[in-house]
Amino acid sequence: MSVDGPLLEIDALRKRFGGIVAVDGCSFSVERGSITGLIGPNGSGKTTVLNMLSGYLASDSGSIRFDGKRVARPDPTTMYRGGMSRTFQRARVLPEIDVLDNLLVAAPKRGLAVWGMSKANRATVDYAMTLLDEFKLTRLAEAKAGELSYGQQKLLEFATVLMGKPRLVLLDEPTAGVNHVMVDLMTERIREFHAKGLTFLIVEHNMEFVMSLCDPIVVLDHGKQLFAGAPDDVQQNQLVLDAYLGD
Amino acid sequence: MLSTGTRLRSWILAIGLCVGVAACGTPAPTSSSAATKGPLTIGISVSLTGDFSNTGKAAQLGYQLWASQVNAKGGVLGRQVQLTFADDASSPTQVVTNYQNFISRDNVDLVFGPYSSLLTLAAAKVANRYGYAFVEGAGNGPSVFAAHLPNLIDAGPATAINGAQVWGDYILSLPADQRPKTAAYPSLDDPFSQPAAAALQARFEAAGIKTVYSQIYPAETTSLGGVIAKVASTNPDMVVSGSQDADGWAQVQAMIQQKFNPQFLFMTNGPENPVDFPKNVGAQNTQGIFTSDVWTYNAPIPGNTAFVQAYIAKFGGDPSQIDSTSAQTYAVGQLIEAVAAKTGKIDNATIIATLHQGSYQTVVGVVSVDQYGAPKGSQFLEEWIGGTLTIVYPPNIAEHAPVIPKPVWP
Amino acid sequence: MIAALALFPFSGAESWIVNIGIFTLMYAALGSAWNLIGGYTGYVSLGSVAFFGLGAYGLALTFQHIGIGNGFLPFALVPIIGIAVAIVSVPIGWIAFRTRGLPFIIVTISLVIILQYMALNLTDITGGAPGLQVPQAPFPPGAYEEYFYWAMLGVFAVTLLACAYVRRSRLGLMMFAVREDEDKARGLGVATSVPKYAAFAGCAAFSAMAGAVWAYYLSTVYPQFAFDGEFLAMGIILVAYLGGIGTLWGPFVGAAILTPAQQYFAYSLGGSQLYLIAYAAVFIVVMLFLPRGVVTTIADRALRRSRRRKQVVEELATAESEALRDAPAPAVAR
Amino acid sequence: MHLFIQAIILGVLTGGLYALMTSGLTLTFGTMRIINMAQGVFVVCGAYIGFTLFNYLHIDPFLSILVSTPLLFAIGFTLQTFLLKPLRHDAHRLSLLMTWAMAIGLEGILSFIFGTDFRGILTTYQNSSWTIAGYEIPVVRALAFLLSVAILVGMYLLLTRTKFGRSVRAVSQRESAAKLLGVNTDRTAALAFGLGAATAGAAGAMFGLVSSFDPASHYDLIGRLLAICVIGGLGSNAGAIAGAVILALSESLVQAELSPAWSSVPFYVLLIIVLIARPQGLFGVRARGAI
Repeated sequence: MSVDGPLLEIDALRKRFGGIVAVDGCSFSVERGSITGLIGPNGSGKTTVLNMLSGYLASDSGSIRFDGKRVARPDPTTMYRGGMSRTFQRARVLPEIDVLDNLLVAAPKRGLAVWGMSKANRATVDYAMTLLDEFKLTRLAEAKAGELSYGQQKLLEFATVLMGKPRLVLLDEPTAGVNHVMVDLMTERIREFHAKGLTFLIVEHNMEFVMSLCDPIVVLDHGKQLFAGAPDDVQQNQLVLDAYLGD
Repeated sequence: MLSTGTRLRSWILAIGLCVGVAACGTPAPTSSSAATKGPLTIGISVSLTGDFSNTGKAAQLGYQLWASQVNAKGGVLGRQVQLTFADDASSPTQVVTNYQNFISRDNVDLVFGPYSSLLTLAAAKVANRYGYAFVEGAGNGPSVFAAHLPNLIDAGPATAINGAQVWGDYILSLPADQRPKTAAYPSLDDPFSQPAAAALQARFEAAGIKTVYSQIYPAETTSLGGVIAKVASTNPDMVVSGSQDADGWAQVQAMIQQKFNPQFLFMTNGPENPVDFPKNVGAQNTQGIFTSDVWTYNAPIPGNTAFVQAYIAKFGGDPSQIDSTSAQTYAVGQLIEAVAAKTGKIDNATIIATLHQGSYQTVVGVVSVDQYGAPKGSQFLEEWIGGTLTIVYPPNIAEHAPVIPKPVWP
Repeated sequence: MIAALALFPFSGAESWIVNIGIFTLMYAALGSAWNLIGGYTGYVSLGSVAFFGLGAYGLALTFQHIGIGNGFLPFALVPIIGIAVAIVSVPIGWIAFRTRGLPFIIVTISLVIILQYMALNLTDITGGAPGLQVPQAPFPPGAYEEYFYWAMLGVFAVTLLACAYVRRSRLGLMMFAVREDEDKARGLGVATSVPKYAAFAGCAAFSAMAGAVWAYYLSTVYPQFAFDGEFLAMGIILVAYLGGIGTLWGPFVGAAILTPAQQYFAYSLGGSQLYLIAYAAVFIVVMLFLPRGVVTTIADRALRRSRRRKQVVEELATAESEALRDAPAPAVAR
Repeated sequence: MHLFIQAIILGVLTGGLYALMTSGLTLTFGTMRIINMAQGVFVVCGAYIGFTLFNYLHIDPFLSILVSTPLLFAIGFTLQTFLLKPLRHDAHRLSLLMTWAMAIGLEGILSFIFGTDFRGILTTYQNSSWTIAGYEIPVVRALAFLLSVAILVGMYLLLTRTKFGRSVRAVSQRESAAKLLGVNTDRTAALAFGLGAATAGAAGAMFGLVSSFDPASHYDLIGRLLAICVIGGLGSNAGAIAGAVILALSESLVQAELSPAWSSVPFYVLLIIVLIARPQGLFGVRARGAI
């Protein structure tokens, strides 16, 4: 494992849907140990970038380097196992199964271990319970995930992707549709895991949240990087203001 | 969740028990097998729904007619005949259940066969386990006899294969210069027609009639245009169609559309239906088409006129609408009567032993079977002449001499 | 429960009841096998019937080509046929799993149609339309049904055991994840092809075993009913839906209600033309009023009564009201 | 060569009729995301309507389309309203089973009314054919083909040029968005289902002319129609037409040139190849289900 250089580097990423160019030669990087924010007006290609990074969408051209190694054909399963996991804009949990099971599914297991008699070993269950505890979901461990409130589902989804002990977590609008109590809880957890060495890339519309949490911030417009820098610089940059106000 | 699981299991147990009780709680049938003077109960499964339901109903009518007649005469050996019908939905699973129920639940005295060779086999095997005789009037495909069942007796004059041999008899009786030189054999993939056509093909080839086309088409084929186009391209003198009903109509229609006129056209099934055939191919197009049959309302068979009259009296309609399956199932009853008359007994062992020997006169002709219940006789040849289905061969029962060659389509 | 079922023939039940028991267990086994793929993994497959038919033909062909006698030995063959059909199902699954959702259903229907075609047309192997004959087992009349009953019970028990294993294992968890949200599961590191193929092959194996016992019991197989895409295929799914898909005992409950009723009515309402209409009516009533099945409905009711559940519900209520205080709830959670 | 071209003519003529039947299936799939397993029995209903009108009122089967189409529309509309709309839980999968139940129920009703004998409609021109350049073109099939094409064109215009068509397309693209735009999605769904049944009604009257039928004919029909849909791409009209012509052509050619026993096999082989190479079907759009 190389220790130098950024954890994630994307270079000249491009994607078109029919006649529309959604991502147009986008390049930026995520430094190790950072909480990088990814912002931009609607339709600037943030989610498309995220989908390509996490392997849900094939890029037309461009390259993705994770931990110094080029990822030739990203695929959700291998990306997750490689240490990069993501959440979705609209929380995606497995609604008809238990909250605890939602976490256990995400525990990395491969090969023969899949055919075991139990769902997970003791250590995995303990780790899952710890996470539930941290996200204040312990009492709901046996409820079906679909019965949780939307905010709880967002927390659960966040907790779930942590099961794989990732090195980079991509959060897609973690605060959208969530009340402030939960936003606070979410912020707290992000800081806590960040302190433990986890790197984040956060797509977000909530500017207050981004400005307080992220550094640096990458601004996308029309599918490419418009600007990247510290929160204060972003706020004062004329190009960024034009992009937001102009649209 | 554990407590829920336990609770669930008790619920399931409760439901299971309810079902069990319901099944066991059905009123026990009054056993009649011991009674010698009680009614003679006979269980019959017929296909009233599903693939075989057309003819299944015709089978039912024949059985019913026989029962009402024999009961009017005072029954079999003084016992009134009581028929029980069950629907098998043309399914072998259901047919097994039905015969199982007849024999081990209702303890009927006798069972008669269902319709179709496919169901006959599954049913006859159940009956065989219990030593029941299995006299049937509607399953004469080769697979039925190939199963070598000792309890099975087919109440017909001929098997499906032998039946069509009458066409071979006729063609080979013609002087060599009148015989067709080439022949085509388009056949439906089913247990009766295809083996019949194949047997004719083998016989004709041995006699020097060249085969120019021989193909089997699946039952689902709705359009036979392609088959007939190919047949027409080989331009045979004779077409032997191993057809059932609807596919036979489709063959004729395609021949007319493609203006293909063979000199000889024989179809194993289809044209023998005096109502549906002209209705579906057009009465003017029937002229000169041959088929073979076990029975028609005007066949000169002893007892046939009385049967037709009784049928019309009971069910109404026109004699030409009587399905030959009804006559065949009626013949099943006649065989039982014959056994009773000959031996004075009517148990299953006697029926099996008696019917495997000798020959018996029924409305479908003389029935005489081999050790596996296959009838040894053959059918008669019919031809459409002037819009009427006419018996033309063998000469001893012919109403008219065969008219050849077939005229071109009008 | 299985033990109770095993003792059933000793309860003095007559042959005809045991006969219905055999078909009930057959549907229970087929429904449970279907549950693996349709209920747990969420891929609605009409292909069970194809494997049922393969199992039936497998047994009949073994009789034809290898003299295996007609006593108890054929029963020993049943698991081997199951494994063989499971192996055959893998390449079929490879094609079918290129689709999902509704196209998957159609692909599995096509599979049944193709196999029926092959059974009809590969006359040299399958005997064509008249099918193949299997020698009758030489069991005495009174015990004949009982042996087949136990054989079918064995198939059902194995299927149920597999389902029970799946429900509490990692493999099952992966199946559920595929059912709930296959793409999300991929993003959680779940190798989704493992549970999919396991469910497909498992369903194939158990269906084939049921088919093999069925063929020996009827001692005749032919294409129309071995590959019956009409009643058998839909009957299996109806049984599962009636009992409750995704539950352990649901298919059994569904079969215990439906099969005796169906067989009994067809027998006793002999002359009725209304059989099809009644069948459709039952179907429609289940879909409209019991879409989640008997077992699921009862389980929910039981769950709602339990105290723990009440706590959860209260907790949810407070959390919900909290969430609603200042944030606009999204229109659809998922 | 003569035989080859004759087979192609027959195949294309039959394909037109299948295309019409399949277009209804495509329409219901497009708007409601359900596979209508009752489409086959709707066709058979149309055939029986044609049969009844011809035999009792001596109305030409091609004219009976004017009756069978609105009647089937009404049946479809009613069935959708009372049986499909109430499905809430797991609606997509349940609706498949529900339409299957409809198919079996309607088959039962047809058997009850008409019995289970095979029926055919025999008109005076039933067996006539035109001879063009040495090839026989059956009049009935040619007329059925032309009429099918005309109805397909009419459907196309209805879907592209009218307000109803716009709502159907809006619903098929994104139901939630269509709702926001003020489209009454429930009504559109019922209309679309009715329209799908109506095409079956029109096709059925002609189906009764070109082949004989019984109430159970729908099993075979629906099998073919589904296969056509998959090979062409679910929800694609062009795909339905292409699939139908491929099916009919391959059947007709193999039947004539090789062996009728295997007539349907090349089509299914092609189906498998298409699924392996292009799972979304020839004209289908790969679903962006991932995101």
